[in-house]
Amino acid sequence: MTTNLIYFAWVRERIGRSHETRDIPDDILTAGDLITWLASQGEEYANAFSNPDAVRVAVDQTHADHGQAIAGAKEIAFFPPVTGG
Amino acid sequence: MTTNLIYFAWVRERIGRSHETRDIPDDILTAGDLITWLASQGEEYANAFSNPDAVRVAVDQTHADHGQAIAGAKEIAFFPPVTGG
Amino acid sequence: MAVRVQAQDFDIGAEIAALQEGRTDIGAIVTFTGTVRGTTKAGDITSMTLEHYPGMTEAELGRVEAEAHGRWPLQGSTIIHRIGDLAPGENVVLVVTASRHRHAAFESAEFLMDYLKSRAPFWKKETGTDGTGNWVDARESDEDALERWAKP
Amino acid sequence: MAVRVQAQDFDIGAEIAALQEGRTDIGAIVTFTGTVRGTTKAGDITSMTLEHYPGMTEAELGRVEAEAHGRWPLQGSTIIHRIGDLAPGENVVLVVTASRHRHAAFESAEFLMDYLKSRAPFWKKETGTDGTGNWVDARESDEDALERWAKP
Repeated sequence: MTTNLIYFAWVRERIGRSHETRDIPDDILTAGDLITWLASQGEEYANAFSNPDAVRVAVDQTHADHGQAIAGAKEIAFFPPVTGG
Repeated sequence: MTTNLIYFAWVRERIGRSHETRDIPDDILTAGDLITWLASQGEEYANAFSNPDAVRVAVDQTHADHGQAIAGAKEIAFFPPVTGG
Repeated sequence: MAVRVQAQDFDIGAEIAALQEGRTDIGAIVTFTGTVRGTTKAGDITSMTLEHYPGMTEAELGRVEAEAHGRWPLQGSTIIHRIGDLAPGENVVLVVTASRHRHAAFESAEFLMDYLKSRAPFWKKETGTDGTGNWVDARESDEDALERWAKP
Repeated sequence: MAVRVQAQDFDIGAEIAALQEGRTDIGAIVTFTGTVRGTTKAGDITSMTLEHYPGMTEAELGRVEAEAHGRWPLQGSTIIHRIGDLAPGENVVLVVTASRHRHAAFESAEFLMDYLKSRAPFWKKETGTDGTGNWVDARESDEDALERWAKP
């Protein structure tokens, strides 16, 4: 599955890019699986995802739990807990 | 005791004046006594004070219960429940 | 802290700016603006007349404001209440509170309005479209609103 | 209902006037303004940078606003959030709610802020007086603030 991945705040800074398009293996079923897989994609990813619980996920611009299925997603974003307002 | 009496809103309209100075008999001890006594001072007063519970009192510009002593008061005001804001 | 009773309108943006001027320790500002509704329980109205008790009004608003500053860590507050004849849509009352964090600003503004509604000596008279005047009745819900501020 | 994400400042008085224009059925208007504090947990700062998720931000704010209109009888609401670099004292966020009565206006404004703080995808980075950047941590109290809005 080819999916757009987007990173914000310190997730973006640690990975060193704001977005990329990735071909995701078929056995990656949930957002949590995707975090685990991304953490294996190099030192900068390992650093960004060293504490998966600190990372929030949005699937197609909607907040998602780590357990949420990502099949068919066009855009998946990773970011710290929000701090606006 | 010579005291300034002040009336607001429909209390003022029913009595037909906004303020007056009255010599109050010595046996009038509380705000409630004063209301009862004023109600006997003519038709317009009887009309204004026909329902004493509907009338609020301030003694020297501070909210007061009907049971409050009025000895030494310089200014006593009578008005309906407030409706500002 | 500032309390004003006036016939003229107020400028909400200017009142906020006055509280903020020269300081960077405020994080949250809440304003409440009360306006004249054109249709009330009594029907359509053409104007609302605000009567007040000069002297006591300012004293009572000052007491309420001081009480709010005792309960919440406020960096500023402003209360403005208009008097005289007001048309539907016009401003009646403004409360502004400033604090470091939002909950103090929100709660103190609500507190000020709840107390103002039940304690400040103002009285509203509506004039209906048929020209008749009608003193607005106090609402029991305004008295009830005070209960949540009762100290344990 | 209106949601805007913008770099430029907002004019609170103008936003209120826009909600009121041409109508006399509003009785209560509440505004909340969030501003940059010059001193935070991390010490003195020289600027605050707001990053956001374009598209999702507007969608999320729109959802929150629609939820507020479902819960309270609102006659209007506006949410404006700034992005980019802001100096201490500058405005960050504005929420305006308009209703017939004050409790709906107060509660819905608090609701909008509580949800915005925990759901809208904005991130703050502080720059300290020594030039170091520091992403602001989410506050647990902001998540707790949502609990009172949970439906029974």
